[in-house]
Amino acid sequence: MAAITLIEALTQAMAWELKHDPSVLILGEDVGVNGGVFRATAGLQQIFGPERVLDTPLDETTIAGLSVGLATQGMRPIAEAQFDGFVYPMLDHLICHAARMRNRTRGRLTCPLVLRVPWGGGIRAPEHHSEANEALFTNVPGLRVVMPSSPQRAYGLLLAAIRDPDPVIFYEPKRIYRQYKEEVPDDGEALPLDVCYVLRDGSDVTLVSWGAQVKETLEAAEALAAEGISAEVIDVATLKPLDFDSIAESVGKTGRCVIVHEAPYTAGFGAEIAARLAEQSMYDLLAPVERVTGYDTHIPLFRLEMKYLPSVARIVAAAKRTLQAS
Amino acid sequence: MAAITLIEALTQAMAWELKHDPSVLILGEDVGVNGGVFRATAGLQQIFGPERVLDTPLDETTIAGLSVGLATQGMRPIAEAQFDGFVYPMLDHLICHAARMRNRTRGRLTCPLVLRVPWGGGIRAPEHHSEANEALFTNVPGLRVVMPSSPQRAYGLLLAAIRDPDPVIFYEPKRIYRQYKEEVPDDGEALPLDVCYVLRDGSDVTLVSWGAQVKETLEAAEALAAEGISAEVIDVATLKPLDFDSIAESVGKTGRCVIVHEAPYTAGFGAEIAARLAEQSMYDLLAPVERVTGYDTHIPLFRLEMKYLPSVARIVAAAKRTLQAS
Amino acid sequence: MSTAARFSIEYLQYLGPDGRLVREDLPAFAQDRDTLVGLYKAMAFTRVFDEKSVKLQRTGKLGTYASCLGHEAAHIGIGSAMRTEDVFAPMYREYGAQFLRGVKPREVLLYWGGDERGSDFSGPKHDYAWCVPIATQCLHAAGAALAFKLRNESRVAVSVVGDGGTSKTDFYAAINSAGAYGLPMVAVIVNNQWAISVPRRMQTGAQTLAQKGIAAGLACLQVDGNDVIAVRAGMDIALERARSGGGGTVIEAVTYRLSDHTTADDARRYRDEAEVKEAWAKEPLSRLRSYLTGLGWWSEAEEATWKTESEARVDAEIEAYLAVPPPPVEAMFDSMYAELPADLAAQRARAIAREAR
Amino acid sequence: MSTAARFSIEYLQYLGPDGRLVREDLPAFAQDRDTLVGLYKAMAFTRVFDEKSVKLQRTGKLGTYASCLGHEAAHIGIGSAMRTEDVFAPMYREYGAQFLRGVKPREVLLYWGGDERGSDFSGPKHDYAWCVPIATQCLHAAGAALAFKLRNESRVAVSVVGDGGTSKTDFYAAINSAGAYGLPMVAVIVNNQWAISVPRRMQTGAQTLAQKGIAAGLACLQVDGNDVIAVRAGMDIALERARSGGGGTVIEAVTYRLSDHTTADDARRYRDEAEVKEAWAKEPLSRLRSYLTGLGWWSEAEEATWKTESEARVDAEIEAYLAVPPPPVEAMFDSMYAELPADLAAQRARAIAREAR
Ligand SMILES: Cc1ncc(C[n+]2csc(CCOP(=O)(O)OP(=O)(O)O)c2C)c(N)n1
Ligand SMILES: Cc1ncc(C[n+]2csc(CCOP(=O)(O)OP(=O)(O)O)c2C)c(N)n1
Ligand SMILES: [Mg+2]
Ligand SMILES: [Mg+2]
Repeated sequence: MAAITLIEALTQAMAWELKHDPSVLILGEDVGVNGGVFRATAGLQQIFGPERVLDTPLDETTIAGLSVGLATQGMRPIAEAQFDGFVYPMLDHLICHAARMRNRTRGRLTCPLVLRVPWGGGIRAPEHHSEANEALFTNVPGLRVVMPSSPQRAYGLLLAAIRDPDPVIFYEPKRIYRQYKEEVPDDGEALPLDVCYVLRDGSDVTLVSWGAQVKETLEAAEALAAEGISAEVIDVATLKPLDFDSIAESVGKTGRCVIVHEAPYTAGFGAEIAARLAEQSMYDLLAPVERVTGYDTHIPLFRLEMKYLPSVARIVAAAKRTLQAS
Repeated sequence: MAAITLIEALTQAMAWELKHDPSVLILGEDVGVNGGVFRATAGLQQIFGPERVLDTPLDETTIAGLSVGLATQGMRPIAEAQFDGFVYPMLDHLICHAARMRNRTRGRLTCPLVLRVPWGGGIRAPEHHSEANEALFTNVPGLRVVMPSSPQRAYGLLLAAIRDPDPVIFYEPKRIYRQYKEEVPDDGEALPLDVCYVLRDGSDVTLVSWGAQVKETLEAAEALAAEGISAEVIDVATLKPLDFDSIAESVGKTGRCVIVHEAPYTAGFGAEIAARLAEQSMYDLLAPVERVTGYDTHIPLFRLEMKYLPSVARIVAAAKRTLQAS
Repeated sequence: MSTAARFSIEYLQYLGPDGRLVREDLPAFAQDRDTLVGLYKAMAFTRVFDEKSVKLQRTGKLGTYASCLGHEAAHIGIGSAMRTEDVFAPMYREYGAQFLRGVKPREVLLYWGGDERGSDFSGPKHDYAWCVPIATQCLHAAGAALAFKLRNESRVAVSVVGDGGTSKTDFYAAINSAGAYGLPMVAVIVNNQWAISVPRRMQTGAQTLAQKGIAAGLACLQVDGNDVIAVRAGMDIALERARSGGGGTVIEAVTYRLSDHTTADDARRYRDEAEVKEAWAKEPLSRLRSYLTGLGWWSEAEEATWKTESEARVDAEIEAYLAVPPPPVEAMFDSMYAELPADLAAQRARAIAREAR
Repeated sequence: MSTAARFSIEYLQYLGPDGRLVREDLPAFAQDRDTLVGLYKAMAFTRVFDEKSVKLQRTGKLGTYASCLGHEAAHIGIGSAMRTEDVFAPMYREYGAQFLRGVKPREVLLYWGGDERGSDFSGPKHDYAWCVPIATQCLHAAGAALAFKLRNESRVAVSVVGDGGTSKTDFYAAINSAGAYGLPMVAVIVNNQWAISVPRRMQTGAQTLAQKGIAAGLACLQVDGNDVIAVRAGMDIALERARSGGGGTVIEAVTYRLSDHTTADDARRYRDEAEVKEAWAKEPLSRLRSYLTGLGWWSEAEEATWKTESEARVDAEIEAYLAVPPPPVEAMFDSMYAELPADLAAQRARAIAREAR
């Protein structure tokens, strides 16, 4: 078994499901012959045919609306948004229909669709190609929001998302699509969609992150270890519904928490985690919660974008602040 | 000066600006002859003519996109979304263009538009007519999000929103459109867009709310007072940018905070306030923060909707919990 | 200049407002007494239902209700042409079509009565529920049609939008998809001249709404939407085309909204009484009744009997509706996900506990 | 059936691929040597700029870049017909049109070089910047046109979309608004046959893209997008119609994308080299050059001189671009709002402090 990248793990997961479930199909712009602008669906149309992997007209409303139609009639569409900045025209169908279909009809119609969204900055792309907009979906009842940060989790979580009977927004940290390889057995084993992943045990401070920032967060933990500080690292991975218990448990142990995300600070999903700590873990906290995030600005075009994204240094500094507190 | 309702105060503010600023215009579905389905623009087309108050084709993408075009070319459009549940098709233009135009062009083009959104449940309306989706906008840089809760604040904040050189999402709590009357001098005086309003002084617990729930929150404060508990009540009113200092100051005094909102619990805007308390007011807090919110479900159709909305009893209970804590 | 393409929009009408045939080549179904009387009865029943529903709302026993007064020919024409296995994606006032597909009047009332259970109706399980966000249902129909095409099923998806709905971008997205993929779909526009207070002419510069289909490369047809024979005939052509692999059709059924937009609306604020009066002269029931009576296929006695029967049936449905107890508080949670997430289970428990207090 | 409406789509072409006139009734501007040579020079300059920009990207000195190779006639035809006071709402590759409006090549490069300052360009202050979310610019143009109409200004808004962009709902919303309000707008479709890897035929079932305008009740025209005379003539007609209160026009300019979609794309993955080769035979520069040379209005010597001159100008622009220092970190904050909110001011201060470390 050869080691593969995160994006190859996604391709592998989609190929598995296309093969094993005839109701699965892929649709999106350029997902067919071209295999997607990031090559996530590379080769799939060639193997499974144009009736399983469909190019769509250039319209995101169309992609979302057709997916709702397909999903409610027995198909399991995997829709691709070409970039994070193009999900907005999809929101109406996702929020008003995909998320509501089951509840609206008391279960008569359901909407098992997956929307794959290449997510985030740091790849020197043009405007609207670098957005971290996961918070958009987290206040919407009826959806699941998932974001893997490793090839193995990409495979297992995407399988789970496709098989889930409800709509899943599946964010893919594009900056780490090809960052490193990992062995990912092609065994069709899905991961649970309702747990956080503890990636590193620690006792002094809990670092919570998701997506591409998991990389910087792990590096920060390494840097802290070098200074004798033991950081626990949690990859939230399944943002909604949130497995807060895992986070609370860790903070119960460490008493300190730094939340790291790429999205703007105000009302980013980090706010929800910090809020729950303020509600449910108040007595465990030995120091104020820290958030290391993007600024409340648009992510700049690429000459400045690395100054916008949370850095290892910022995470380390925040962790140290929690240790210096009281 | 006759006392007027919240919705009449909005009409009065729009009439003032239409009269004093020739670049102001109103557009939306049924805003013309019909005066809007809620009658917010009643009479305005008759007074100012069909070139100042325009009915649009039935498409929210159109309303948002035309507004961006108008605003960037020297007009000051006040767009109306007929109901909260119909803002989703507007998001692309609001997020990708209205919020970004100034930053994208380094100030060459600007986008001074206002989107008025009748907001929230409790009026026995059909599906999609009762959403509390303000959190959608609060993670988006470049926007302002405002929500008045009294006739006077409706007048002053809408004037400020129209005059603001940047895009403002102006939520209107429709449940209290006609709930009570207040004297609102038609003097063209705007209110600041970056402060919270302390509606009631108190010393034991801080109750923070906005929009329609300000009513229940004030009633809860009254009920608490009857039991000898002194609650300070803050109407956030300007959600974004957030005036956290006012909240922090109050919690610095009371040590306790209950946040009340109608939107679903997870990642509602209450999360941001609780998060900042966890970051910046940790040492002031004498009890865990409480959030009294809608459930993480869709607001049900009207037979059940009052069971979904935060009630006075729930607010009172939460406040008491903060007083019993530790 | 040379000409790159040419198009024309045909108009179909059989029965004039006075109940006389304007053309003689009647389709077979319209030469069959039972069929035609059946269409009339369905239309008349729907009108009785509508009238009683409006009254029910006025007495506070129903929420906002969208009347279908004047649309009966359009709705019955659509519903009668479809097969059970086809998928129907309605907007919100096509009760006539839905009754023919098995939806019960009490379910319509339950929906407008603020109870989600109305949407778990007795019509085909695959039909869509009422759709409030204008025109979004058209894309669901297109998606359904795509599923049929991919699975090689001989089924058609039928969507309905209003004149206002044709301005909504989803309508365009749906017909463009139907054209791009060659989908078995019929996109019906029920042009009742008004979108709440906005008249048809303000929606678009297009001469006809049927021609919107040209943008998508679809077949286009305009029919007299007050003539049930024309609507049904147009639907038959379009459904047959779709079923035989010929792709999608846009049909504009030209009719008139004789009622307020909904019970929350007051149309006198924005439209001329004279216009409404004129429209009454073209309404769908009376013309078909004259035609049937002229043929001797229907009589005043039958009319009276059917009216009484319809009223009794509707009254029984209203009784049944009013007897439905409110849902328990946990109903809010129980259809949110296939399996209730832990978070939500805790909220559900708290909600139940609050009720108990 | 009777006919409710009829339409036809006209096609306009003057210069065949071989540089010979296919019709004799040349518009006045095309009979003027200076004008026609000017158009040619602008096209040739744009091609030089494009070639050098692609090379610059290959050496890592530019981010992703969208080439305009093959689109020169369409872009120059558009740009040359417009007036300064008109508003241009481009997509992202219409540099030729923008140069004619005063945008500097260095500004185009700055934009693709990842620097917002490129969008604060030297073209008309009211022109829109490059627009990434496909077709959204069309609605901004419609909004601008609405402003002109309301203020009684004799100005026109011109938007450009691609063949792919015509599927985007915003395009439909824009043309429908133009029709509904009778706006002074020209919606140009630059149909280059491909939307990244998706061919024109998969976007829509419509025979022509020009006919999309029928759905909105607009005038429609298809032109040979490789014939600058046809593009300019079509634009002149449409602009004149708009300026004189005649409303909007949809123009489809039929051309071909001779390059990859952008420098991030590899078109060999999805399209036939033979097709590209065939398209080269119809490309816009050579046909106009032959025609001009045939008239004695242009020579090989002039060609060589112009090429040298263009290269020097572009090289100077590239130098200027490369000399722009990166923006300071606070640039991220300073154009967010007219006045920096307190919250953001604190974040700005922290960002500056972090830089100082
Ligand atoms: C997206 C959206 N915007 C606005 C509304 C409010 N609304 C409900 S019905 C209606 C008018 C619909 O007119 P038309 O499409 O002609 O259908 P009709 O009601 O006349 O049958 C409007 C604006 C809505 N339901 N959805
Ligand atoms: C809303 C949106 N979706 C997807 C994209 C990604 N994208 C960029 S260009 C392009 C194809 C555009 O094709 P076309 O409209 O024909 O213009 P062309 O590039 O061929 O000139 C796509 C899909 C985008 N920029 N915006
Ligand atoms: Mg209508
Ligand atoms: Mg193209």
